[in-house]
Amino acid sequence: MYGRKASQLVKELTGGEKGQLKAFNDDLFNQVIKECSSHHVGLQALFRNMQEEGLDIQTTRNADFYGALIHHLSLTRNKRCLMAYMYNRAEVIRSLKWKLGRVLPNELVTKLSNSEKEYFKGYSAALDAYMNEMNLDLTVDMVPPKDPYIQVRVLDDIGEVLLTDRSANLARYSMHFLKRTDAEQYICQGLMEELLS
Amino acid sequence: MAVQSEPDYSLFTAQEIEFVAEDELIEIVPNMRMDPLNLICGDFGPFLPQIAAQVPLWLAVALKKRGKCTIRPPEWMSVEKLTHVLEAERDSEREFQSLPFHYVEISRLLFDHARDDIPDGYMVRSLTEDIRDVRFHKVQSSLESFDGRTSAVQIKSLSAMEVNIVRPFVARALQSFQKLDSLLPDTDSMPNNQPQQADKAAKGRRVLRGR
Amino acid sequence: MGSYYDVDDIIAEEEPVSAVFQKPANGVGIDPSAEKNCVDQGSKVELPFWLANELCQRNAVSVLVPPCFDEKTRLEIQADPACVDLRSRSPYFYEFGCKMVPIVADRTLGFLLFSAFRSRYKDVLTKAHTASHVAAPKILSRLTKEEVNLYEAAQSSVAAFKKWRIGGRRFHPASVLGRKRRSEE
Amino acid sequence: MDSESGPADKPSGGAEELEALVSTTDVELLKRAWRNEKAAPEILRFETHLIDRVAGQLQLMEETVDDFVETGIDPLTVSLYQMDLDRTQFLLRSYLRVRLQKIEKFMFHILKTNELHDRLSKQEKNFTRRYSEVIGKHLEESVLLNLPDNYQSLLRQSTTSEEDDMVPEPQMDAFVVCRAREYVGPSELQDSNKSLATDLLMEMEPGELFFIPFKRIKKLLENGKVDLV
Repeated sequence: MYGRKASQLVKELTGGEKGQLKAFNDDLFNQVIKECSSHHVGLQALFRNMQEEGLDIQTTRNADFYGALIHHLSLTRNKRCLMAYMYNRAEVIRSLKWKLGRVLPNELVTKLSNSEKEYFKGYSAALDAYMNEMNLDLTVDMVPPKDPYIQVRVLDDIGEVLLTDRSANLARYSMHFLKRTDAEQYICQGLMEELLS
Repeated sequence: MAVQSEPDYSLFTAQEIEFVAEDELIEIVPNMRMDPLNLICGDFGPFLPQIAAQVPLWLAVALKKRGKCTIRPPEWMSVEKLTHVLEAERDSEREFQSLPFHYVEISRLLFDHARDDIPDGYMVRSLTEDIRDVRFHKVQSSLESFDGRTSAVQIKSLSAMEVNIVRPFVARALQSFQKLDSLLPDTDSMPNNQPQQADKAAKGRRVLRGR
Repeated sequence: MGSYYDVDDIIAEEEPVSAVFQKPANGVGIDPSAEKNCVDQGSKVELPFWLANELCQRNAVSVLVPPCFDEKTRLEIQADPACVDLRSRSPYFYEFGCKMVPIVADRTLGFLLFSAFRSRYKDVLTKAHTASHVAAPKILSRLTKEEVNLYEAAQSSVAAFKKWRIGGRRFHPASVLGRKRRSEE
Repeated sequence: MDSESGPADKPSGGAEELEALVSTTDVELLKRAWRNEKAAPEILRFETHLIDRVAGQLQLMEETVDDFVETGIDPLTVSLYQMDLDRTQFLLRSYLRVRLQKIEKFMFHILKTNELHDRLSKQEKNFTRRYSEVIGKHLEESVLLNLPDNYQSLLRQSTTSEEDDMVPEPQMDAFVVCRAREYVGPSELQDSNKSLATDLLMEMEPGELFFIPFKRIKKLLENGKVDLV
């Protein structure tokens, strides 16, 4: 049936946990694009028939017209599925910028199409530009604040870094008392964990 | 929508409701001397030993954590008052007793950080939890009695946290009802279209008048 | 149509509908019983809703009330609404039903949807607040997509509240990483 | 502090009376704007003046805290000032974030609706312009340019569409929780879909909470007669 593959593509967005991303399905995506072209070929052939018979496409309602209509509807359906696939993935990709910053871990990069990689860069740049104009980092303070400092344990070798108020050597398994906003991104990236007092 | 970038900022998290509650004023008794604080959220102090002062809850908790004050629990947080509230909640199937809008958050914050300042703390805590449970069951049963043909629902005496807990479900269900209701022929939708009460706290309220 | 990009709406429109062609159509391969690439007038073909709907609105096909809304379902819903396995009939029972109302002649469909939702909604609510995690899958298997959404909305807000009441960490690794979550939950 | 303080069930006065008792600070106003913005399905007017004032106060406070640190004021005082600063910062950030999220979601709807576009701040307008190019390019290169000519529009399914039938719009009939700040009569709560007679039954007393479709209180929210909770 027409549009079946397209709906399979959309179904790839469901299942799995919220906010997770499956690898971009190049193969299925391209098959749907191809199906669009073949609908277009079918549609044009039917319109040509009508024109050769000297019929007005606007007003004639014959079997050729209804065939063409079906191809047209299938094409818009496929378009909707393709667009929804990209659009909803884009939403998840945007959230990566918020959670992980400018540089994505390799395991995620491999799940993106080329256009999606460009999109991530473009979105990051647009958001950074906005934050610059506002002179405010919006990617921190995702949770209402309590104390200005929190205790953390480092889970990975982060090394020497410059924090807001000082520099620190964040060696694996070392414990620190850090400014909440400094620690937030590291925790989000899975590089640190919060210790409860 | 099946795939969502998380978090959905348009919902309030429990932490955000707590954050709002932390601005409620509460009385503390400092054990130290400190100059007035001229904060963005207002001016507080000066703080003198044994002289009670009104401060926002977050400030009270911060001082308490550092051993700089005791917190005076609000009036409603006593065994006597809460026993009364609990009994009244149990006695009435649908009515909700009036408690502060942020009673759930305030009591949790105080239990967590100032337990030693609450007389009969254990009792107070279990009473508060019982009250919350009774109220929650009431909310649930009033939700169950929706007839589905309402254009608005009144929830007069629910507290902030209670509203937040039922919000995702109620908003969604009401929208489904609204959509399905629009499929029905219009003739009999009139008589039921008044705002339905989820609670009947204040007797003689005017909401349903005029039929 | 729901929002153009709405995944659930798109999938709901894939539900099959039996359509009888009132007009013939050339050059299309959608009728498995046809020998050529065309559909004859009078042919009965199972179409996805998105296609049946548009063709119906242009009087090219007439549609039959899908079996998920048949008499048997109606009687079962009347008898014991909460126990009917609507999911196996259609995971998009309500959404699909709403979409069918304008194009089928059956005037009672709207009422069926409304009364089914009204009588099942209570049960969904009660179970969401009382069922244990072990019992959940069994209940969920009978519910439609929208009912599951409601169930999850109710359950997750209660769970979030309980988590807040217990307290604990305020900062967590991004779930998109799908790892390093051992210390949670 | 909070206009919500006191029993939820006060017999009279409610929000208005309480507000007269406490002078409303900019943080209070920001908190209200934040809550309304979070709860409303559509983007609300950017609170230009309020945000300017808050940003000014934040900067001043940051300088104050820095001074405190330098002059060796006791650490307790410093950390209390820091907490106050943090709380306001959070509100501001969260307010701006929820607006950005709506802009991203309803980008094309906002771009073609002057009334909505006018509600954005200057910086938000810049962001909208930049971001619409990014998402437009992405969708064009991956999907639209691969489709036949008549199907390449980002706004219309095909050239035969009579309107922009691809553009996501906020759900104005979504239910929100609102609280009246003053008495609201039936004529103000009219529901265009229902007959007037049914609306005569509905009114709101100050402080009362309702679940209600957003479109029915949209005007009241703009006039400051109700708040979203």
